[in-house]
Amino acid sequence: MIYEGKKKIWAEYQKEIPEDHYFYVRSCIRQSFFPASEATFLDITRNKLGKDIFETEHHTTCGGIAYHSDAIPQETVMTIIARQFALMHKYGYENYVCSCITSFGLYCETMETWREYPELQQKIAENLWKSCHLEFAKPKFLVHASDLIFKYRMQIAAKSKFKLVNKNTGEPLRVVEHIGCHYSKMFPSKGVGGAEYPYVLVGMVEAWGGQIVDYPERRHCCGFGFRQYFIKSNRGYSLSNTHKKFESMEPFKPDMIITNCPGCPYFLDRWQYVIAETQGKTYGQDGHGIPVFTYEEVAGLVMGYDPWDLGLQTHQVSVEPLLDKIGIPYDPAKKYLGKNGKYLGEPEKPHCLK
Amino acid sequence: MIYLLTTNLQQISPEGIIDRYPNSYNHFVLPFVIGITFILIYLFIGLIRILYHLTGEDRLKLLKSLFNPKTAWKNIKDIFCDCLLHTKIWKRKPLLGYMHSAIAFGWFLLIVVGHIEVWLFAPRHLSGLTEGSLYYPIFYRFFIWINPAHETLRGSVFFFIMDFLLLYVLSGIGLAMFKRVRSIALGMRHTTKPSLADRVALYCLWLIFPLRLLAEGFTADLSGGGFLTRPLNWVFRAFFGNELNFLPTWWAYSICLGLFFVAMPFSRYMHILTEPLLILFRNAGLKVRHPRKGFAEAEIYACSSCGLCLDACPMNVQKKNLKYSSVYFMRFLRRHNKRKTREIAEKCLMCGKCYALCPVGVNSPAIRRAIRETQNNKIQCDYSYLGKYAEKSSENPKSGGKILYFAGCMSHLTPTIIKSVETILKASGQDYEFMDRNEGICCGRPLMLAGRGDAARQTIEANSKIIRNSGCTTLLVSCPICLKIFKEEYSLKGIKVIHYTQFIDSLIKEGKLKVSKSSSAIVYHDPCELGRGCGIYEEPRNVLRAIAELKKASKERDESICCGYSLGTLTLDEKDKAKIAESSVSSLMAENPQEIVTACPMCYRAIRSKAEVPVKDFAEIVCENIENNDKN
Amino acid sequence: MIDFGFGVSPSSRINLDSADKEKFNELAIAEPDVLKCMACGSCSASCTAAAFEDTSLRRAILSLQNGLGDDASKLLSHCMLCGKCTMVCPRGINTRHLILSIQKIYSL
Amino acid sequence: MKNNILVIGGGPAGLEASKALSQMGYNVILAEKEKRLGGHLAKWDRLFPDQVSAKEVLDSMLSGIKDVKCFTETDVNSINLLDRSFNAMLSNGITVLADAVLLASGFDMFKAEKKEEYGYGIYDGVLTNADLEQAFREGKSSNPAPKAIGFVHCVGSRDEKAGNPACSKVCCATAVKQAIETKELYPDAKVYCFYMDLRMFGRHYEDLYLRAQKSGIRFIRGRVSEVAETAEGRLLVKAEDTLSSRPLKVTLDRLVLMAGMRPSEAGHKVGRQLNLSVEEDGFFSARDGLLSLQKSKLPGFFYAGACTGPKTLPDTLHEARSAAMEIDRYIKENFRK
Repeated sequence: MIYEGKKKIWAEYQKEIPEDHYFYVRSCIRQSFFPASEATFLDITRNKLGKDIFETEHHTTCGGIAYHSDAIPQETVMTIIARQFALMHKYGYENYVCSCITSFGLYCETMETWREYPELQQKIAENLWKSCHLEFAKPKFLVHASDLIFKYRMQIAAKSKFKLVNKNTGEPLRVVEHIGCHYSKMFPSKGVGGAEYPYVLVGMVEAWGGQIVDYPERRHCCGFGFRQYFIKSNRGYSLSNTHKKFESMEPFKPDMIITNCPGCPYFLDRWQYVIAETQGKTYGQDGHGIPVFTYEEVAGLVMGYDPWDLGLQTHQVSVEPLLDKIGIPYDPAKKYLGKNGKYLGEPEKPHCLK
Repeated sequence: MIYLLTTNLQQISPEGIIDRYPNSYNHFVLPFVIGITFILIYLFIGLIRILYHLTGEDRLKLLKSLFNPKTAWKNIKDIFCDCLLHTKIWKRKPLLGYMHSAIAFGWFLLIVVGHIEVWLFAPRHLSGLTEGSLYYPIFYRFFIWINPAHETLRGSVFFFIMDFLLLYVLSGIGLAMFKRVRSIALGMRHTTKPSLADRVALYCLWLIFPLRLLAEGFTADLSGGGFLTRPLNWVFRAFFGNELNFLPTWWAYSICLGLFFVAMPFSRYMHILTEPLLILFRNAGLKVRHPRKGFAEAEIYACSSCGLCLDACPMNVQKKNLKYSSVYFMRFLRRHNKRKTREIAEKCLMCGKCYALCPVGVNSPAIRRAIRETQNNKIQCDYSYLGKYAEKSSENPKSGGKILYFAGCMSHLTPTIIKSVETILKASGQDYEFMDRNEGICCGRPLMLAGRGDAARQTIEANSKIIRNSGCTTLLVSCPICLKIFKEEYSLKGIKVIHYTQFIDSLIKEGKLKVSKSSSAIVYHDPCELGRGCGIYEEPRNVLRAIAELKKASKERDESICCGYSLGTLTLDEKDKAKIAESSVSSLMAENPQEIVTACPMCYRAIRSKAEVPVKDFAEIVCENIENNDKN
Repeated sequence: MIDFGFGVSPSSRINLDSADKEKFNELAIAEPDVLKCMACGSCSASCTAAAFEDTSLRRAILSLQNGLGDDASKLLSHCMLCGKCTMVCPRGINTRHLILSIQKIYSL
Repeated sequence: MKNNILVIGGGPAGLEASKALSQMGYNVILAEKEKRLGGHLAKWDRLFPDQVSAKEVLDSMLSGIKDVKCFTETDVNSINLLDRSFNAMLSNGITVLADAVLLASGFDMFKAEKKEEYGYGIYDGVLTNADLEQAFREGKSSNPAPKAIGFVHCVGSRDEKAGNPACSKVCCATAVKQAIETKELYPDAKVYCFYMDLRMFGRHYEDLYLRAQKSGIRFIRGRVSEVAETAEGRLLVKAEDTLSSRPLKVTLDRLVLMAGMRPSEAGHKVGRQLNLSVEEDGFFSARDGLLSLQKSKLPGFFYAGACTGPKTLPDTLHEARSAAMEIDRYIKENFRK
C-alpha cells in the first residue's frame, strides 16, 4: 500500500464545509438504534465546541425509506425534501446538516436532479406552495453530520482525554471504517475523499490516534438494503453481505469498526450475533465480536464521555474489552441502568459474543 | 526325446563311413525335433488358453459350427483358399499372391507329398514316435541314403514332384527376398518393420529351402532326385569329390527348421498356425468381447504382419502415422503394451479398410473398439431424457407415413441432403414422415464407436421405440453412420432399413422416379460406413450411371480412402484429418471428373473443403436430374 | 445454533484461487484443444442433446477454467457424442475427445 | 529555394514524415518536446504482432532523418499564420517560418491512477502497459517470480466516465503480446487477461491470440471492477465472468493496466493557438474523415498519426507518408507556380 497515492486521491476530493451555523435534521431510525449518538453530536458541537446548530421539531422524515422501498413516487419525496429545505430557510439558515446517510444521498440526488431538470424543480416549488404554503429554497451547503465531525476532528482531538491507542502496547488501534453506500458512491465529489477511498472517517481515526485498515471488501455494502432486510425471506441475503465483509476483514484483525450510516453499525453489530448463532463463528479476539461504533460514539469516547451515557450498552457486541484496551473507565454495574437509574432490561444472550 | 536319443542304435548301415548311424536316427534331427516339439506344446497350451477365455456361449457356438455341414464346408474352403492359396492377395496383387501361395502351398505340398512317399515306401516310420515319425518324413532323403535297406531310386514321379515343389517354394522365397529390397515392385509402398524374432524366423525361412536343396543335392545320387537335385549332385561330385560335405548341410537344414519353429511363437509366422483357428472362430460367428483374450488373442496371433494394412490405412498419407497401423497395433497387443495400444485404438478412423484388405481377415477395428470400451464404457451419463422423449413422441406417433425418414444429426448440418431427399420423396409420390425434422436422438453409432456401448444402447432403445410406434414399414436413412447401426444393432422386425442410395435405385428401377442423363463426368466416393460398413457399392453406382458419366477413382469400393472426418477417430487432429481428406480427393480426381458425388454428410463436408471441383450429395445430383415433367 | 428462518447463503462468486488447476492441467495434456476455445458457442448452438437438456460444451470448458468440475460434468452428462460440434467448431477443437477426456478426468 | 516545413512531434509519425519530406528536397525542421526522439516507441520493448524489437524499428527510422534539423526538448511556444506561411517560436529561441506545418503530436497515455478502483499508485503490484514495457527493456524480472499476473484491457478506453468512450485500438494486441511475454518469463505463473471484446483485427493478431491461449493464458470476458490488497499484500481482483454470468475473484501478484490513448496535451496547445477544431473525443478533426485525412481545416496545416485518433504503428507510418505527399502537393500548388 502506497499511502502517498491515497493522499493524492484525497487531495482531489476536497469538499467545502462551512465552519458554523447549521440547520440540523435527525435520522428516523438512529434514535432507536443508537439513541445517544445524535444527542452526543449536538452536545459536542453546541456545548463542547460552541457551534450554532439549530434544530426544529417541525422537520419530518426525508421520505427515503419509503422512496427506496418503492412506496412513494419521486415527486412526493422531492416535495417532502423541499419542505425540509424551506424550514431551514424559514429559520434563517443556509447550511443544512443531516444525521442520516440515506437522507444525505437523497438530498444530493434531488439537488442534482433539480439542477439537471429545472422544470421539475419549478413543479416541486409549486407543489410545496400548494401543500404547505412555504417558500421554496435550497441549502447553500449540504453536509452530512460526519462531514462536520470530520471538520471539527482536530478541535475534538485537542479536547480529547483518550486516544485510539492500545494503552498496554502503545500501538494505535486497528480500525475498520465503513462508509454508508449513499454517502459518496452516487456522487463521489459530494463526499470527503471521494468514493474509492473516502477520507471522512479515516481523517477522524487518524486525528484521534488510530490506524485505518483497508481490507478487500471495504467498499461492500453492510447488507442493510431496505428491500433485503424488510422481507424476512430476503434477510439471508442481507446477512450474507455482512458475513462476506467480516470474512474479508478477519485476516486484518481489526480492533473496532467505525461507521457513518444509520443502518450499517446496526447490521454490522447485530448480524455478528446471528452469524455466531448460525455459523458458530466470531471475528474478534478471544471469541469476542468486533465492536461497532458510530462516529459520534467514538468522538464521545475520546472526549471522555461515560460509555453508558453514549448508549454503548445497546450494542450487541460488548464494548468492554475495547474500553479496557484504550483504558476508558466504566462501571460495569451501571451498564443496564438508564439515565434515571432504572433497570433497562438486558439482551437474552449478552454473552453470546462474550 | 531322451528315448529318441537312445533307441534304434543297433541298426547299423553296412557301408563304411556311415556304419555308426542308426538307420532312422541321426543327431542332426535333434534341432528339428526340439523345435517341432516346442511348437506343438506351445500350440496346445495356446489353444487351451484361447478356448478357456471364450465365453461358454461362444464355445458352444464354436462346437455347433464344427458339426454344421455348411460351416464345416466353409471352414475347409476358407482354410484352403486363405491359408494356402492366399486367394485374397491374388485378387488384389497377383505377384504378391503368387509369392505367398508359393511358400505356403508349396511347403504344405512338400510336407504332404513327403509323407505320402514315406507312407508308400517306408510305412514303418510313420507308425510311431519310436520309429521317428516326427522327423523321418522331413529328412526322408537322408535316411534312404544312409540305409540301403530302403528301396532307393523308386518313385521317380515323386522325385520330380518333390523337386518341382521345391522349385515352386524357392521361387516364392526368391520373390520374398526381392520384396525386402524393392517392395513396390510387388505392389507395396510400405512394408512392416520386422521385430528381432521376425528377423530370426525370416532368415531361417529364407535358408530352409535353399539348404534343403543343397542337402538333397548331396544325397541325390543314392536317395534319388529329380531335375533339380540330380544335376546339383553331379556338380557337387565334380567339385567336392567325396560325400563328407553332406552331413553339415543336413545339420544346417535341421537347425534352420528347429530355430524357425522356436522363433515362430514370437514372430509373425505364428499366423501360419493360428489362421485356421481364426477361420473356425469367424465362421462360427464369434465376436470380439475382450481386447486381448479369447477371440482377440486368436486374431492377434493370426496377424501375419504382412503390412498390407500399412498402405491401406488412410492416415498413412503422412509417414509419421505409420506407427498407428493395424500391424503395429497387433504387435503391441501381443506384447501387452497397454499405453501404445490405447493410443493407437484412439487414433484410428475406424474406416475398416485394413480389415477389408487384410488377407487373414483380422478385424482390428473391433479390437480397437473393445479397447475403447475398457476406457470409456464406464463413463456415467444421464440419458433419462431419451426415454421421456421417446415416450412423448410415441404418444403422438408420426402417423400415416409408410416411410419414416431419419436424417440424423449430421445431415442437419447439410440441409442440401435433407432438402434433396424430401424433393425426391415428393417427386416420386411417396407417403412419408420426417422423424427428426425438429429434434431427434442420435442413432448411437458415435457412442458405439467411442466405446460407450452401454450408452449407445440407451439411444438405440429410445429410437427403436419411436420407430416401432410410428407404424412405418420402411426406415429411410440418409446418413451411412446411422444406417450401419440401424442395421446391426437395432431390432426393428418388419421394418426395412434402407439407405437413400438403395431407395432411389429402387425408385428408378420401379419407374417411380424418372431421371435423365447429363453429359457431366462424375466420380463417386464410397463412404466407409456405407461401403465397407454395409456393403453398399452397386446401388449408388447404378443410379449415377443413369444420370451421368461415371468415372473411376484410383481407389474405390472397398479400397476407397476415408474422407478423414470419420467419427471413428477420437484423437486424430484437424491437420491430419485435412491431409487425409486431400489424399481422398486426389484419389477421386484420378480421371479428372467434373464433379464429385458422395452419399454421407460427413464425407460431403470433408470433400467439399478440399476439392477443387463441385462436390454434390447423391440426392442432390439425382434431384438435378429428375426429368422435367415429373418435377414438382 | 438457532434457526432464524434465514441464514448465510453460499456465495455465487467464482474463486479462481481455489480452482483445481491440477485436473485442468491433466486435461490440457490429454486434450490440449481445451485451451483453444474462444467461446463462440457454435457447439452449443448445434448440439443435438441441447434440444432436450441443458448441454453446452462452451460453458463446460468455461466451468473447468473456473474450477467448477461438477458443473462441467453436468453440462456434458447428456451428450450423445454425435460429433456435430466437431464439425462446426471454427477452431477445429476435437470436441468428442475433449468431452470424453473431461468425463474421465472429472468423474473420478 | 527550399521550402521550410515544420514537423511538430518526433514520434514515429513525425520521423517518418520528416524522412519522406527531406527526401523530396524540403528543408524539414522537427520539434520534439522530449529529450529523445521516438515518442512512445522509444519506451517500448517489443512490438506486436511479431515481437520485433522497438529499438531496431526506431533506429532504422532515425537513420533516415540525417538531413532533418531536429530540436529536442523543444516546445512550440507560439505559432501563428502570416499571410501564407506559419510563424512558429520555439522554446529554444528559434523562430521558424514554415510554408507548411505537420502536426504529429501523437497521444498521451491515459493516466491509470484516474481509475481509482484499480489502485494504480496505491498498490505496489499494479502497473501499466508502459511500466511493463520499461521493465522488459531493462530486462528486469521479479524474484521471487510472481505466481499470478493479470492484464486489464480497456483501462481508460471505452469508458465514458473516464472521458474516453472510444476504443484505443492497440491495447488488446498489446495485452496479448505482453501476456505471452510474461508467460515466457514466468512459465509457472497463471496469466489472466480481463477483456470486454477482444479486438484482434489485424493480420497475425488472431494467431497471437491463439498462441496465447495455447500457452495457457486464461481470457476472462469481463471488466475488472475493483482491486484490493489482501492481508499478505497481494492483489484481490474482482470482475464478472460475463460468459458464465457470475462474479469472480482471483488473487494476483501483478496487475497490468492497459492504459489507452488520450489526445496529446502538447498537441492541444498548438491547436488552440490556431483555433483547430477537435472532436468530442478530444482528437483533432481532419478536413474529411475519408478523403482528406491528413488535412486540417487550415490550408498548409497537416496531421499525421495519433493526433487524429488512436492508431497502430503501421497506420501511423502510412499516414506520415501520405501526409508528406499531401504537403508536397500543397507546396507545389501554392508556392511554385
